[in-house]
Amino acid sequence: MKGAMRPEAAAELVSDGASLLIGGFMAVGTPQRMIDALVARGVRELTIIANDTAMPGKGIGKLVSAGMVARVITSHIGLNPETQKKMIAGEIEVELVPQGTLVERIRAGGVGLGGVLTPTGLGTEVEDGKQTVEIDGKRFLVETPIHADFALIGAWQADYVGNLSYLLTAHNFNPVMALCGQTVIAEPESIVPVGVIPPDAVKTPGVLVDHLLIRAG
Amino acid sequence: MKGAMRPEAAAELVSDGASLLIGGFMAVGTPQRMIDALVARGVRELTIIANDTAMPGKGIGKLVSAGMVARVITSHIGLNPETQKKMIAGEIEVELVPQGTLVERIRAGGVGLGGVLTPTGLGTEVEDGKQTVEIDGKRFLVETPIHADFALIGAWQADYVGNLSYLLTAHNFNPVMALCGQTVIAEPESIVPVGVIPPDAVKTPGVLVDHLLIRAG
Amino acid sequence: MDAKELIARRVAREIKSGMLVNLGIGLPSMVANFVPATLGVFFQAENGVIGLGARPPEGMEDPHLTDAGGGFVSAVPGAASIDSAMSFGLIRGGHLDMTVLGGLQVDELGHLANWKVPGKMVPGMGGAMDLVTGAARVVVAMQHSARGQSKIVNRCTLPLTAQRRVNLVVTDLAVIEPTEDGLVLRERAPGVSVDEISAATEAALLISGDVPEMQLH
Amino acid sequence: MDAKELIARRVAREIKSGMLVNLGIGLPSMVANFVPATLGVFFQAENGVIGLGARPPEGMEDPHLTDAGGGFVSAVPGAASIDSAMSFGLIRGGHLDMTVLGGLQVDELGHLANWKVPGKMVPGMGGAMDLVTGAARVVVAMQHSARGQSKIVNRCTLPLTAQRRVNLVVTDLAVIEPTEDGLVLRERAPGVSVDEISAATEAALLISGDVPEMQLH
Repeated sequence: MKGAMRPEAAAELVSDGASLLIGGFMAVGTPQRMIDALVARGVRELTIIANDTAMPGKGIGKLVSAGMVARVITSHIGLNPETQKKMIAGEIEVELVPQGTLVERIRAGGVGLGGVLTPTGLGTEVEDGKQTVEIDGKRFLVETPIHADFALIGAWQADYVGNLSYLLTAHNFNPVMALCGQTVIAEPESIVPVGVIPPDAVKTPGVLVDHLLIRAG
Repeated sequence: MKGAMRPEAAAELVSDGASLLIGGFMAVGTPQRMIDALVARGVRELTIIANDTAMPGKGIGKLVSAGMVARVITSHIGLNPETQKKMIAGEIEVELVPQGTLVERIRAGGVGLGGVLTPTGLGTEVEDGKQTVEIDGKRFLVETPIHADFALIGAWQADYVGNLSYLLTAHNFNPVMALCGQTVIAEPESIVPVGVIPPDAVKTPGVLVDHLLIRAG
Repeated sequence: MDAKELIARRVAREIKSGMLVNLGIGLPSMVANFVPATLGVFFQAENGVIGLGARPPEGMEDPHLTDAGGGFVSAVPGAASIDSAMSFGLIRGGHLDMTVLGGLQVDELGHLANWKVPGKMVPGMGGAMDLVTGAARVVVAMQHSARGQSKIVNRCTLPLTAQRRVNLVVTDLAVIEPTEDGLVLRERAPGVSVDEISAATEAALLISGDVPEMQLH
Repeated sequence: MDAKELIARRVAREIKSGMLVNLGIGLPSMVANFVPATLGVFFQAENGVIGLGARPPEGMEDPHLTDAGGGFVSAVPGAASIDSAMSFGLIRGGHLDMTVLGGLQVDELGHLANWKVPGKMVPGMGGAMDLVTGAARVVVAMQHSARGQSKIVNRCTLPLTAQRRVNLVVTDLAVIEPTEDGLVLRERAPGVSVDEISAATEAALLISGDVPEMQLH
């Protein structure tokens, strides 16, 4: 059984230089109150691992605009011109990873695999500097696991065991990232009593979740 | 939109020598009517990929007892003495695979990965003859994907799009196997009209399912 | 009819009954408007839904249901929510029948470049590398030229998206099929001559017999 | 008290508040009976549930809710259904706080053998290799001897389950902790002397000072 904490208290857990997995896809499914609390706290030199950096003023875009981000591992920054500008100016280091590879690298980190072999990226810049392995006469890239200090998860319902469910396209990276963060902080839209989420509707078992944010004021 | 077929018609699709992924764990979640139809049809020399071979007279145990199985890729045969006896007599070839490796190998086959790197089995018989890869100074076994002609899936609800949901411990290998079979045949306990299973309750999207068995008589 | 609508209407004819199709953001997403509902096609948005439907009426949008560009969408009956691991499992695993993507360049080898203009524009590959690597059929939907320059080139000068040969290129001037022998000119846009197409194309085109006019949906 | 109950009661004391614990089939599964409900422990059954509860009253069993041995169980409030990929993701990824497994042999290196007696009994490793590789803490619960032979040996003669040193061995005679220096005798069973334990043990035991009697739950 877990208590639920205020976003400001959760943001206190995050120090300068921390690495954060942040759920969401173009800010859909991103834990918004947690991000606002991080901006208010003003931590610096963060490494962000996320599908995208949303757009200025939205979701992860707020962290970028606030100058809190040193490094991003992501698949797409096309809709956030600020990220592109800061990258070109050398203020943010950006590692671009194919989306399907990104999710498998995070999953590998979460489920104790040493990596996965994927055909994606072969014969492209993504192959540069990477180990390859041949299986049954076919070449594959060795893609290594991602680990991070925190996973910040946007969810739909939670209970006080920490079980989480998600809605529609707000699933995206959240269930996989919840496997992977050293400390997992979940921001649900609502919290229901234990036993109310049916076992078959739980997408992230509560044993993975360290902290829950309280309901929105 | 898919029609639903009788188990006997589905069994007709399976020829001698076929490889079958079969869902279930000690026969829980195993497509029972499909297995009975296969026994009635009497196909031979099957390769079965499944967590276990259940026990005599139950689930996959029926295929073993009927002498229809030439090869098994599985994690556990301890509760089926017939499988052990036939293995020792050389009548069935058994490849034993750690359960977590088995599910990742099936998943890899289904999601287009060339394999996964796992620490499981290092320093044991499971390592014999396998490629290893070093990642950040740690050794991992390269475990290769499994592919099969058919996946036979036991599900709870289906709709006529082929969407599937599962109950409790009857999930087990089913959702992962549904990603992997060349032809996927699902045996649901009930079939409901399209639109009745909420999108968030679908565990196997219908696009993966080729054939549905009609409801039980 | 403007160039984009022409392209979208022609691409729509490639989509057959019962297919699972992924449409990229921008021009490719317009294709859905011209696919007859009677075909029973399922559209996948890689951010997390199979069974993407039209934008809902004003006031009925839901922030948990968007396409990969972040635009509001609806879900058709039989839709399924999927997380990013499942989404790219379907894509990489060959379960996706067709993807339609925008392009910056396609060359005589059928290689596509569509994610980076070094030093100028680096949106990132998003899901494109997985889509081109994994989809059963890859259709590129793009304008024939940009700023007076042919986008059908001898060899891509921009970074490749994958080493796979795409299946079809549809532009406002032509339908071109990359083959082992080179780029075959299959169709002309209405009112456009073969000579006009050749003149507007950097790459060599293979032309045999009469080249018919595009049929449009 | 019989030997098995003694072992189960002693192992139960290793389980702390809020842990996620996996109990093997057979003797280890008895441990749950002696863990106070007030601890808020979650038991995982690797076949697919977190929050395993006691066997339900007669007539209320459900064929979709069983433990890894196929026996009927119940689900506690806050339970979650998991498929095999998630189940072993939790195990391999280090999310499981403790596993309790049976053993055939444990040796001076702390290596466990528990899945095969070549030529005689080949049940398969099931989930044991992943559990021993991945669980934060591995406790072996087994009889000290079988057919007059010590199961605590110099070097395992049976095939290993993993190369990882297990954390604790609990038998009907003793509690033994494998360490870098060797097997440390931590506790004696009630009424059993250190000399009796040494005499019944093939491996050398490290003994320093008074060896206390086991405390039992």
